[in-house]
Amino acid sequence: MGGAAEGDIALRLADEALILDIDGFEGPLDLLLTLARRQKVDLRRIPILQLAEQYLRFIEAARGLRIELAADYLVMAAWLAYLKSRLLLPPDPAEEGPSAEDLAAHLAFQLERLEAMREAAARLMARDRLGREVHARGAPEAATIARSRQYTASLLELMQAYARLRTRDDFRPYAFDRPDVLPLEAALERLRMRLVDSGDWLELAQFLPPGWRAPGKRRRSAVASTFAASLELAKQGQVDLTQAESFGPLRLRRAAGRGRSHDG
Amino acid sequence: MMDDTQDGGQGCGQDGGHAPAPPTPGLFPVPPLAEQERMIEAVLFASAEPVSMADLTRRLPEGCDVAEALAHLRRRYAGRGVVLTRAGDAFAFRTAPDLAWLLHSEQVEQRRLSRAAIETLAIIAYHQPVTRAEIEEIRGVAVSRGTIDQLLELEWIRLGRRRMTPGRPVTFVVTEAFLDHFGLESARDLPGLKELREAGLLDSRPLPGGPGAAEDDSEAGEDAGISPDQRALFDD
Amino acid sequence: MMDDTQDGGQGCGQDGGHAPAPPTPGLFPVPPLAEQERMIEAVLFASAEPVSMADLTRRLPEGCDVAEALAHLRRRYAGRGVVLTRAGDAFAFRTAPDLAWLLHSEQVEQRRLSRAAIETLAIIAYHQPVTRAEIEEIRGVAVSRGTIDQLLELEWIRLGRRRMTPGRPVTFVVTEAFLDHFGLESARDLPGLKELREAGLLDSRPLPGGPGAAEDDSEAGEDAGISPDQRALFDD
Repeated sequence: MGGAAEGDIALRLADEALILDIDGFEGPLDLLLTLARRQKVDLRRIPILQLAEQYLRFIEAARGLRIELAADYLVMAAWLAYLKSRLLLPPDPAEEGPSAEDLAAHLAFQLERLEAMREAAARLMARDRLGREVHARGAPEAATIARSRQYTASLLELMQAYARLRTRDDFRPYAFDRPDVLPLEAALERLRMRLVDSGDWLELAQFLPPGWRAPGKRRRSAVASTFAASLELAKQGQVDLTQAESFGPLRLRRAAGRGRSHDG
Repeated sequence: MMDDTQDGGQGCGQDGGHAPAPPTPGLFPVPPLAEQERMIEAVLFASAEPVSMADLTRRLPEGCDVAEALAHLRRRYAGRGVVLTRAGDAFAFRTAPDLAWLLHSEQVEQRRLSRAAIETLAIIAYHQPVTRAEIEEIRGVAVSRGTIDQLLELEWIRLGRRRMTPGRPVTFVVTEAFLDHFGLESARDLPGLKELREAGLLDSRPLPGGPGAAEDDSEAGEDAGISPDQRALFDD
Repeated sequence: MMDDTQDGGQGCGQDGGHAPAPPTPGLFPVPPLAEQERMIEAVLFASAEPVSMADLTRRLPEGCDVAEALAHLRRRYAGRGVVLTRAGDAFAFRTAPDLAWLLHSEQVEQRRLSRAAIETLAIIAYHQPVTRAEIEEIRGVAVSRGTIDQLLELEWIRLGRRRMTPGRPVTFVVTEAFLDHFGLESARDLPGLKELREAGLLDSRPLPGGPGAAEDDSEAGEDAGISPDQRALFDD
């Protein structure tokens, strides 16, 4: 029993070490492959059930450490949990689609294929390469061979030119829409900065950014955002709000005893 | 034979339009093979980039046996400090790899490729023609911005034919410049290609319901395995 | 002379850092003359400039007889398509003078296509057959005659059928030469906008609903999300 518990601890520590590397992984398949390699068995004979458990334990450990994982890691976890349950339960004859064994075999195939591609990539990069081990004529005598190369343009340039033209159209309506909305964050930021400058009562309208004051859509958005921002700051105790009468102008100032410390 | 002479005359007329007139074929005898060899030697030596068979044929006088002259030239340079290499349908002189140590000072600074770019390149080379969805299926992650551009910019990959499946996705294939860079005569010479294929690791084997089975793949369903395009690329 | 020996030793040490170790001078026998010839052949071939005798001596392993190897090499290339020439104290390979005509036509200046030309070309490739008015509508500016002429001259575009609309305007389509230059099998293989975006080929300008949009805005702070780029866009 004690031995098993120790083994668990060792595994948990190993998982935590992996979690620290999470940014280095290129997605869940990469992580699964790393876990599989740790088992030191032929990928073709990898026990998928065990691998699924390892992965799930890993995800749980990451959660325990309050590490935020990208959604695809969680999607994989959900799928592996499903696979695991299907592998453990007797097959349901009514169920359609691939069997649990087929799914497991496919995952093993994916891992093996990814590993094979990595090895192929390494072998490719290790070849004698032009400009490194092998060299072209250092002083070519003809400018080029093809006459059409008088003017050059690459496919990438061509596609980017097209994309530039076409997205300009896509972009326009969007560009007209967005600038009419003052984000709450921007309003908060502006309010905070202004309140440090002055401890006097100021009307809400005086906090509107330049360019947002003329009547119209932009002003409405700026007023709404600035109002929401002032409520937020009032909640945090950073500003005092006052309104002399119903529908009268809203005034605000830095909460007493705040901000002055900045001025010394 | 009569037609040959005819065609020769026409072909030459076109070529002559831009360039100091080459010896007009038909009027002059075809140069002897040794002379053809010299000409190809001069053209290939003068260019830093591989020259295609078609280009060589166009540039040499009508009636030359470019393939034969190339074979002679290749034998002549076998084992020399400079060797005749082939990349796809094009030929170039390159320094012998065993002399790399001597040419250290000629090394050009090469852009470092990210791991994602290297893997994507290998996947395109071994699985070509391959769609973006397939690359993502194999790597298990989305193709990130910049990866494909970088490979296109290096001119190591280009667009292949669209896949004849719903959505008709674009495909990627490797280029002659790729073959030249990695010292490969053709995509069939990729290291370990045969073993990978025999192990079934180059099959596209989508599994509906699996986490990696992208929508595009389930669509591809029918033509799983080696597409006709791929056959054409590797088996010719 | 003492300095030369010194340099030779250092050069070798550096080279040994990668690749099959070069014979360490003094410890290993001098390579045979044929091998020295190969080495000089490779160095001269790969160098962008003629290489001096002193340089060759420094780069080759200690004890090589550079003058003798050069003489051999020169004889080997005598009468070939490429010859070993001497200019002052330096050596280089040059095309045999009698074959200069083979290269003559290729001495052309390389220029990048203007932005107007590449945009026009892109529109023709994506929308062919397309009329001039349509090109102008997509580009938002008039297409100058020169741009179309340049593309016609490059033989990247040609005239297509006339459009059966009032005025029967001419249309433009891309040519085989275009496909050749851009490594395409057909213009239909060009990726569409959605594919360009998915492959990460669009520059990082935010797109409607794109994930980048929100971040860009919050960064702009005081300016309430209007970047200079955007301003330029709706001011024009």
